[in-house]
Amino acid sequence: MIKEDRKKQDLFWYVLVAILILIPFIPRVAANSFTQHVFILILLYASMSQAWNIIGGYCGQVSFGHSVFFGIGAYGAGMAIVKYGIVPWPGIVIGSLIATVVAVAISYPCFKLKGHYFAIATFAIVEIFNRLFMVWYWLNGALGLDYPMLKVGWKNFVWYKTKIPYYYGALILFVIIFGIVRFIERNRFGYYLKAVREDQETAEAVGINSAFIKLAAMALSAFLASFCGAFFVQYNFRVEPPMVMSLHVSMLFVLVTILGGVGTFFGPLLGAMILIPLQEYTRVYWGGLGSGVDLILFGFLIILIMVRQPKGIMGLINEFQNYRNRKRRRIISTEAEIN
Amino acid sequence: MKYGCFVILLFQIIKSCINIFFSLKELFYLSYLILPISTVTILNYYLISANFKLKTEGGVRKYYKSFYLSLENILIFLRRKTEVNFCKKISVIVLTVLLAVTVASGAAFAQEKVIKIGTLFPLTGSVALAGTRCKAAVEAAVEVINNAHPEIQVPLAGQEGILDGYKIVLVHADHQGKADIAKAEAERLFNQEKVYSIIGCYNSACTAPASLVAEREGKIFMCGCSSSAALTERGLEYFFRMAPTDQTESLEFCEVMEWMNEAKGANVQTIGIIYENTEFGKHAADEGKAAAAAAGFEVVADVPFSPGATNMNSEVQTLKAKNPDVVFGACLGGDYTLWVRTMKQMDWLPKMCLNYCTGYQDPVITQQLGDDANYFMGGTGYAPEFAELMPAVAAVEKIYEDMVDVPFDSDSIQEAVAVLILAQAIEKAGTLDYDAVRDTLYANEWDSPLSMGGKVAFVPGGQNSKAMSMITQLQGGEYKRVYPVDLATDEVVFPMIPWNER
Amino acid sequence: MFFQIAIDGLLTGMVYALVASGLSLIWGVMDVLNFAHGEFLMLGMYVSYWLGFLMNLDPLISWIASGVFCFLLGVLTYKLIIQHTLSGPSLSALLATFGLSMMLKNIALNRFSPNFRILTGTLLDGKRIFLGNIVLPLPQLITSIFALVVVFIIYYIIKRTRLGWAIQATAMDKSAAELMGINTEKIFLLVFGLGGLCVGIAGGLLPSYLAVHPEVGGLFSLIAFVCVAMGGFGSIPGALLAALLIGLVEALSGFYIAPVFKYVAVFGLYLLIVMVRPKGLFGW
Amino acid sequence: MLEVCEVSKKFGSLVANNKISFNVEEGSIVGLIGPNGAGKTTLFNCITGMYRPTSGRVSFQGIDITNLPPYKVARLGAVRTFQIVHSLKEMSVFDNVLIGAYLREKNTEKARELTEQCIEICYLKKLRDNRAGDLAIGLQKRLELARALATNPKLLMLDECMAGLTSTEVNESVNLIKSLRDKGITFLIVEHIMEAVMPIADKVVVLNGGVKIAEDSPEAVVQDNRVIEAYLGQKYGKKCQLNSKERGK
Repeated sequence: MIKEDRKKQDLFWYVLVAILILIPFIPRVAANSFTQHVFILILLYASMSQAWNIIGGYCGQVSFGHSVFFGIGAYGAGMAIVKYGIVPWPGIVIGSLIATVVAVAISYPCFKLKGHYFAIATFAIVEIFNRLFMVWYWLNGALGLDYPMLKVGWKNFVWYKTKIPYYYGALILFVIIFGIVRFIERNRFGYYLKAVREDQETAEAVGINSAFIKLAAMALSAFLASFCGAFFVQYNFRVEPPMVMSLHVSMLFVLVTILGGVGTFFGPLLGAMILIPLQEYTRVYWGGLGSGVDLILFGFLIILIMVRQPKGIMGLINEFQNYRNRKRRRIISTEAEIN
Repeated sequence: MKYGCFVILLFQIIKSCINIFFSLKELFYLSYLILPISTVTILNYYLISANFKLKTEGGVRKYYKSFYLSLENILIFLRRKTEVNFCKKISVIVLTVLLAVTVASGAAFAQEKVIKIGTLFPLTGSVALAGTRCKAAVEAAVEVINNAHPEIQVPLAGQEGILDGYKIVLVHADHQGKADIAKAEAERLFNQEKVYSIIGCYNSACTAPASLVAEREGKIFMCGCSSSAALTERGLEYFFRMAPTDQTESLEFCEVMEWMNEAKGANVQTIGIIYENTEFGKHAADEGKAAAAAAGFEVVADVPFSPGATNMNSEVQTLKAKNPDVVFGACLGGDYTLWVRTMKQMDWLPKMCLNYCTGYQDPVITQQLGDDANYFMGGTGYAPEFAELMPAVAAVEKIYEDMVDVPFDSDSIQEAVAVLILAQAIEKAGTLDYDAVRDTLYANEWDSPLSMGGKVAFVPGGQNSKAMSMITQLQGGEYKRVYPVDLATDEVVFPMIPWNER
Repeated sequence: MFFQIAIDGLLTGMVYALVASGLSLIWGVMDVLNFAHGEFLMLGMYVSYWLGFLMNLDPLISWIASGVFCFLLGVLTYKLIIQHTLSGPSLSALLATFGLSMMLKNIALNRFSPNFRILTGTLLDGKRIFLGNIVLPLPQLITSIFALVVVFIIYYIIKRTRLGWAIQATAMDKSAAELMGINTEKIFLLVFGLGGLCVGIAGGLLPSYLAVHPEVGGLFSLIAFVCVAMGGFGSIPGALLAALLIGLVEALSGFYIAPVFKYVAVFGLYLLIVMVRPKGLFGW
Repeated sequence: MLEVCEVSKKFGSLVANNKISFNVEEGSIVGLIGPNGAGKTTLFNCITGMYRPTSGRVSFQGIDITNLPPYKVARLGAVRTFQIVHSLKEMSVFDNVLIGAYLREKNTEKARELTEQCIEICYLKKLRDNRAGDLAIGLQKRLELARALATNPKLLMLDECMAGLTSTEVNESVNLIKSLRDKGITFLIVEHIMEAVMPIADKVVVLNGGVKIAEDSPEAVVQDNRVIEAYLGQKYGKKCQLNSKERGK
């Protein structure tokens, strides 16, 4: 039965990816660069939130520090292009390795902390990094790194007139990160993550090295997050601390995941699908009025969703499935009665 | 009496609720139309978001038909179902999604003989104040251009519109002070809203990526008051900036110091710089340091602080300890008042205090700080006290004041200049062709009664070479011109009067 | 010089303490991160500002109004939002309060415009006390005294009254408290109200020396979070001590290291303390 | 198999365990009993590495495990359950057991097979897809047992796994333990309920006030005066004596 379920899920997954690949061929999307922009952001934030989900959702360590890794990845790409004038790829790789090392270094002591203490500690770490990067002269400090005009193409990962390659870039990122998480989820590591989230003592009692598992999850999560950061900066041609390394950025990832459903595979995608268009379109249609009507509405809708369905959208879907199952069971039982 | 305040407060709250509701009224009408359509097409969620063509009647009817069908289904579903609670929950989610869809599918109106111009300012976030003022300034300028105002002594004011009846329509956008949003909004304005040009972005950090978008599109980007000198050093072809840069201001500050030393025997030698640690503040401070080094002054204190500070005790203490003769300040809004008040608490003042284009020029600063605001100095592009120098401003200012209740300040007036110059260039070029307009912009020297000096001309890179600002000093709540000497009206008060003698 | 700076730091710390104690209360009892705390502060400041501006009430009086206002705000927040999110994972309350903070901030922006406003001509405006070389600014001093008094009253309520015991019981074990006949719903409501009250009083007093604008709450709430975590969740004396420490470190590091690094020092200190005592200074 | 050698644990000035020593032979069932606060669970935690003993030595199959962290102890094959149930609430019963199975089987498919077996053994088959947090307390205890079992342990340490169960459930558990012992698993059982331990235990260690007061076969322990006074109370002791006499007849 589980195998059948899995097959169904896999099929759904393949269909989803196929649809995503085909989306730019829909004329209306292809003609509208803002729609493309929204799509790219959805994929990017879904990927990023999924990366966060590894540690925050599956492993249950609510970290608000992921913008640090996001930012380091972004700075990796930015430094390679702006300071050294080379292609971004080595910068991305170095950036993500540094991000992983930083993640391990800062989370090793922090994992001693539980619950909210851990969350606040990661808050503090983001603020510290933000302020240090603001005055770090080598990284241009508060001035930020501005991209010069570059040759377009995959070599530089820069395009000016079109967004389709960015879309596919984001899609690759999305498929890789979601693929990794799917693989993890179904294997030993994923189960161990969940065990550590649910009860650390039990996990230890059945032979799980919970400290190692948490560190590994954090490292993986940071590694993937930094790639998203690099993509973000390649997309925006500019990197500065408030843009990539602030509490607001961290919050966004957490928000997307919570909204979709923490610790679920499709949660980040669903969350991004709701939150990003909401954010973008509210801004587009009411942002111009000034006076923050868009953000009032945005905030209100977030509250509304949370009040109505605290478990996120996946909670809603589960409820629906339960309802269907119950109905099915009812049908089966009535059939049995008849027979 | 004291209970009355509660009533007023309550009234305010209710009023605000109603206001918000009415600003959304349009949306509600729209959603009545599109909600049913979206219900059916929810699977095509993203297709709808891309400007679908519902304008043909047939399309609407088709959608309505399918809506009724689906409504029936829903009713049947509801009747069968016992779990209303679940329905409620799902309805909320669906509604939110629909809202997004609805918003996405709103159609823009089309009109003949219109030039769309986008504005891109920080309307929310920490510098929202400046952003809303800049937006209002642009609106005021457009009002002057679009309608006949023979009483206003500004080019294009007398006639209606430009190019024989073209009117300017503004499309406003908000970048919230974030560079990534600025870039996305600039792209949207050009590609979706099809604006002719963008005016913006106040924050230099946002102007940089947004103007790159314009450059790639080959469209004109008019920048009013972003002060980072680096913007015009990038060699962009379609980028124009009206305001003087930090660099100009810094050089002017040093000039003032030299003049004081020579003419007044002030003997000021050391400089302290206090600035918010953001793109803007850092730029200003860097230019300040460079100018000071060139002029042979010594920078003894370099004090960056985080904007939105809760207190500035240690910053002011640091300044006090180093005790520089002159302080260069780059603090915005609330930080500026906090800074001044903290200095008062600490009972310390430099001999002279020069401010960049910042909180110092905010027209409400004298209301907020009262006497404490006096004797500070700064570079000023415009202040109401300049009326005799710039007689044409008053009439435009009236339009502007109706919108935001304050007179122009040096920043916002530059945005108005940007629109006016662009309109003049289009008028003169006689075409909307970008290259022609750009060439015209570069080729001529423009009359601009709203700029100090009355002229605007561009050098390659887009900087307005005629941009200038004056050094003023707040005396008795008014901006008194003190430098350059030939335009000065008042003597500079030196050194600043200590707190306890005021 | 050193004493002057230290005293400035302590005075700032007192205000942090007042803001943090409300947060600590909510946190300790309900295990909810109230992201909108800074916005409560901001609205409290606006109430006080408008009373001062329109009715010429001094902040020394109008703190009562802003306290009551924020109390009601807290109660409403609980009733309309928090109550419903408690059934979900603990993060959903966080998300809801984040939405609330965004909403409140922008409602303020919408209604009051982004102007920064400051009260002039209040009773305490610009008054100072000189103790030898040391200058004590009166507005800050009075605010700090208020802060101390309020924190002690709250502490007293929690430690010495029946209501306080009920709150403590609810904090330790909700279901057990229910079995003991405590109406935990009511306690939660009250605690949220009290949290609002604390921050409202702080907000009422601050406009006498700090400019009010819609973004003013941001850094305060961040520091309040750190105070609370440093002191140990739910511990009012812990929050007080942590806030004083933070004020001190902020001022000293700002002067002796560099002003840009003052928050780095504050957050670094927090990390250090938490590494040594993972449950904060006074953690349960 | 397990040697506990002079283990002491102090919390500040409170001595929870004082120089306790005993051995667990391979293939036997050892009961660890004592009144409330006798230090049973503390000793248990010292053995499994949750606490570090203040002094003394614990070795398992000749390997010193005194200072090993719990997960390493578990990997050696000494697996414990908890007095207060620690099931992984949000996960299904199957997944709970699967976590245990992964200790020995890295391969998911094989681990699943092992899981199915363990579930079957512990009579949890019907509940395999239920959320663990929704189960009744007795079932959760059995689930803990199943999870520990899935790790393929050599020594299974059960901490009050029968407290709070109904008598039928206790019987089921007792039968389960017996059948597992026959498969070669050694047991160390901390227990309150005499009925459960006495009939199955090969040896009983009695603690009181942190000190070991007796170590012998159940029959002998029941007749030990110190034990009777400290723990069982006179009445029960007599009853037991009577019982054994009856059995003797």
